[in-house]
Parts: sequence; C-alpha cells; structure tokens
Amino acid sequence: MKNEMKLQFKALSENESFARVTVAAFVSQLDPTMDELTEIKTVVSEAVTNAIIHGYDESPDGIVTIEAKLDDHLVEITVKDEGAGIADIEEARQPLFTTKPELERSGMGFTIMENFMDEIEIKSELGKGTEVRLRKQLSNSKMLCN
Amino acid sequence: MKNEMKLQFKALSENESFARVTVAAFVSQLDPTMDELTEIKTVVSEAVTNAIIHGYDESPDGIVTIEAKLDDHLVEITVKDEGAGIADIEEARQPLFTTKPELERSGMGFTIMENFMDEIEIKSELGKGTEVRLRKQLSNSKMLCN
Amino acid sequence: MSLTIDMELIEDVLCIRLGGELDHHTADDLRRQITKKIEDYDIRHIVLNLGDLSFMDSSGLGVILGRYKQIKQDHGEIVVCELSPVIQRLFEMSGLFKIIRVEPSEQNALKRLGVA
Amino acid sequence: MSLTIDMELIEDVLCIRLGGELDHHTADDLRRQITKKIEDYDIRHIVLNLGDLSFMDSSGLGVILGRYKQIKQDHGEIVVCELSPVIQRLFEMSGLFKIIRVEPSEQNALKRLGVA
Ligand SMILES: Nc1ncnc2c1ncn2[C@@H]1O[C@H](COP(=O)(O)OP(=O)(O)O)[C@@H](O)[C@H]1O
Ligand SMILES: Nc1ncnc2c1ncn2[C@@H]1O[C@H](COP(=O)(O)OP(=O)(O)O)[C@@H](O)[C@H]1O
Repeated sequence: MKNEMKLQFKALSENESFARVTVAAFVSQLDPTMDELTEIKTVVSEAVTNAIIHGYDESPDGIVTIEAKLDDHLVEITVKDEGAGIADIEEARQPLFTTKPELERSGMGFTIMENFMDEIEIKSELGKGTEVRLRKQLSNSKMLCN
Repeated sequence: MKNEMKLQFKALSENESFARVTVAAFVSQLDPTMDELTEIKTVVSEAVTNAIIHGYDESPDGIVTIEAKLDDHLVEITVKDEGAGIADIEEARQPLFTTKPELERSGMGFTIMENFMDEIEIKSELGKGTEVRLRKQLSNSKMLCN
Repeated sequence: MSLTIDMELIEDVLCIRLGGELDHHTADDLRRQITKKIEDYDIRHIVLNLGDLSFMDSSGLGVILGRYKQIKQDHGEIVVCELSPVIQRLFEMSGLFKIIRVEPSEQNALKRLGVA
Repeated sequence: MSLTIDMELIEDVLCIRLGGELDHHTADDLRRQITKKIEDYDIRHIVLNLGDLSFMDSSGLGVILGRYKQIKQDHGEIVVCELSPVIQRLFEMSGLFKIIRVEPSEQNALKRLGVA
C-alpha cells in the first residue's frame, strides 16, 4: 500500500510523545512487529527532541514538521525544523557528541537513529534549520515481496 | 496550556482510524474523560469520512487537513477538504439527509457532530471544498477555571 | 485496530458479535459478510452484540439500517445488545430505536426472539 | 501516558522503579526527584528497575549517566534491571554497560549490592 501524511506541531516537549504515537499509528497500517514499532517510536522521539532542544532551544514558537510515507513495506520519515542548524554534521553524528552536556544530553540521538533505521540523511544549514530523513524496510515486506 | 497541531493525509479510508487516534492523542494532553475522548474521536471520524466520501468521492489524490488547537480546556478542531463542496448547507445538516443513500450513508454525520460538540461552523463552496470547525469545552476545565 | 466479526446461526437467528472499530473503512466488509449469510441461510432475525466494540460512528448506523431493510420484508427484526453509553446516544439521536430493539445482554436478546 | 516513579530506600541503596514513558519531557522530573533523594539521604548505590517502562529514548540514558556521575564520587554504583530488548540495545550502543551493571531482576540487583 501507498500512503502519506504530514504533521506539524509546536516545539513543546509535551508533543514528543504525541509525535511518537502519531507516527506509530500511521506505520501500524503496514503491520510492523512490536520491536520495529518501538524502534520507529524511538527514532521519532530522538529527531523531534533534537528539533525542540537544539533546533529551537525549547522556544514553543518553533514548528516541527514530520512527513511519513509508506510504499509497500518501506517507511520513510522526515523530521524538519527551521531552527539553529548544525555547524558540523560529521561531528554531530559521532556517538556521545553533544553541544548541550549541561542539559545531560547523552549525544546518542544520531547513533540510535542510525542503528534503528536502514538509512539516514541529514541536511542542515546554520540559521536555516535541519532536516533528517530516515528510511526502514519492514521485515514482513521482505517475505511478501520475493 | 496552549498547543497547536496540523495533520494532512491522503483521502484513504485507512486514514479514518489514524485521524481519530492522532486527534485523541493530542487532546489527551488536556486530560479529558473517556466519554469526552470517545465523542471527539466520533466527530473526527464523521468529518474525515465526509471529506473522503463526499468531498473527494474516495479518490486518494485528495488531501484531508485537520487542525487542532488547545487553549486552556477548549478544544477546537477544523477538518478541511478541497473537494466537491456542499450545495445547500442547511439541507445537509438535517438529520437523516444524505446524498449517498446507495452507499448506505445514514445522514447522521452532522447531527452527531452537533450533539457531541458545543459549536459547529460549516463553510463550503461548490467545487472548492468544505471546512468544518468544531469546538468543545472539556468538563474539568470548568472546574479549574472558576 | 480493525473490526472483528463473529457470526453464529441459532435456529433462524443470526447472532453477530462485533469487536474493535466499526467505521466507514471496516463497514464494507461487515455489510458483505452479513449479506452473504442472509442469502445463503434461512435467516429471519438478527442479534447484534456490540459489547466488544471500542468504536462506532454513523457508518455503523448505516450498515445496521441497511440490514434492517434487508430482513424486514420477511418480517424479521434486529435486536442490538451491550451498547456503550456513547453508542447508545448514537442510536438515540438517529431514531433507530423506533425500528430496532435494544436489550442489555445477548441472552435477553435471544430470549426476546424465542431462541434461548 | 507519562512517567511513574516509585522510590524505596533499602539501607544505603535507592531502589527506583519506573513505569510509563521516559523521554526528554519526563526526564526533568526524574532527575529532580532522584537528586533530591541523594541530597536528603545517605545514599551510596542506585538500583534502577526499568521493567514497567513502555518507552525510553536517549534522554533516559542522559539521566542515568548524570546520576552515575553524581554517586561515583563516593564510589557508588548503578545497577539496572529488567531491560526490554530495545532498551537493552540503547545501553549497548551507548557503551553505558562499561560503567553501569545490568541484572535480570531487582532481587539479583539488590543481592549484588549486598542488601538482599
Ligand atoms: N535539529 C537540530 N538542530 C540543531 N542541532 C542539532 C539538531 N539535531 C542535532 N543537533 C546537533 O547534533 C548534536 C548531536 O545530536 P544527538 O546525537 O542527537 O545527541 P544529543 O541530542 O544528545 O545532543 C547535538 O548536540 C546538536 O549539537
Ligand atoms: N466534506 C463534504 N464535502 C461535500 N459534501 C459533504 C461533505 N460533508 C457532508 N456533505 C454533504 O452533506 C450530507 C450530509 O452529511 P452527513 O450528515 O455527514 O451524512 P452522511 O455522511 O451520512 O451523508 C452528505 O450526504 C453530503 O451530501
């Protein structure tokens, strides 16, 4: 099946859980395993939290945009903000690297996204914002498609 | 609390349940009663189903837009389509009136929206689309606000 | 979460137990399944147990009204049971209680139709 | 669904049982509550029972690492237990198991710290 949705919300930490639930409800249409669904919830939480904390510095005026596409059993999720942007993407992707240690950030967000998804693409421009595109092929698709 | 979100998705019947779950997850931030949540799910289902069936004649190219705002304990939900539009809004609001009896529509959608919400505003233009705005004050708000 | 449909034939009564969510998306399948049973078997009345439904909207009212029209020619009746408060209100608004009877339990509904 | 925090002091071990969802939104409250306990009582070690957590992301790793730094000055340890497979993988990726011990059950964790 093919399906698409777009979700936008204020950069409030209350919306982290809302964003996870919404993406999970959408992806459920492909009948993922419980672990796949938890992995997807986790990466959505990481990317949305980053947009709120790093992109918008927790200012609720910021708008976070999520787009999700289902195509056969491929899930593509894009999380965007129009916030601060990332100075050095390579550095940002290193495990344990964080620019906000004072907030007890673990620096593991991008590492988790890489591990739980098949592909990650990060585009960012300082002062313009950040876009993280994540892709994952769900396991039952592989069985059905061959 | 104040919060806002906007959700857009294809006019596929699979998305009726997705739309209900998403709006319910968002409204849950105000701690509604179970009955209030079911009422809100029901009206979202009615308005989204109308956009899909009547607005877009079930063509999946159509895009349904939902906007939801929380302000203190007031919930405002807008469901929009850019589809067929309604010829006579007064007639459409009559209980049991339907233009699709062949699909076994009950003609009760607008009546349910009126009964389960405090306010309803319908704007529509033939060939342009329809916008249904629904408002409801949640009960615990009344206790907290006075 | 989609719709689960469990059907049992008790003499000339088709007892239908629904679970999950009954909306426009799931209504088609329900309509088709009931219609096929009515065509294939000698069914007079229908008992509809809504006790396990977590959600129903006006599409559900439409399917029920449609089946009522299907069986009323042979003087059949529909009895619904185990309605949640919100679903009860949907029936009340629509005036469906004028033509469709309601009972608290499946047992009561079957008794009313003389098969329990 | 938010985070539930249940804390019990067993000799010099603070046993923390978490339920619900641990993310950036709920992490602040957890951080504040644990820090207050460490300041108010004579706490050496921490046992963290994650058995009832339905969700945790890297914000959870951050809080745990932060508390580890708080208690390691006095040679305290953190033992985590009842990790779901996905949460287990979060710990593995982060290398946190080098400094934080894991046990299958709360009983084992308390035993390991000599208070059960
Ligand atoms: N949306 C974003 N906007 C701006 N900077 C970001 C964004 N996402 C990530 N970053 C930068 O990348 C770093 C690493 O991110 P991540 O691996 O998720 O760890 P953490 O969130 O724990 O810092 C962040 O500390 C931040 O500097
Ligand atoms: N989004 C819409 N676009 C076009 N027409 C609509 C829309 N919503 C409602 N209508 C019209 O209003 C009528 C009554 O709607 P409603 O009370 O929901 O009953 P039903 O959906 O069962 O027909 C519909 O039959 C249709 O003609």
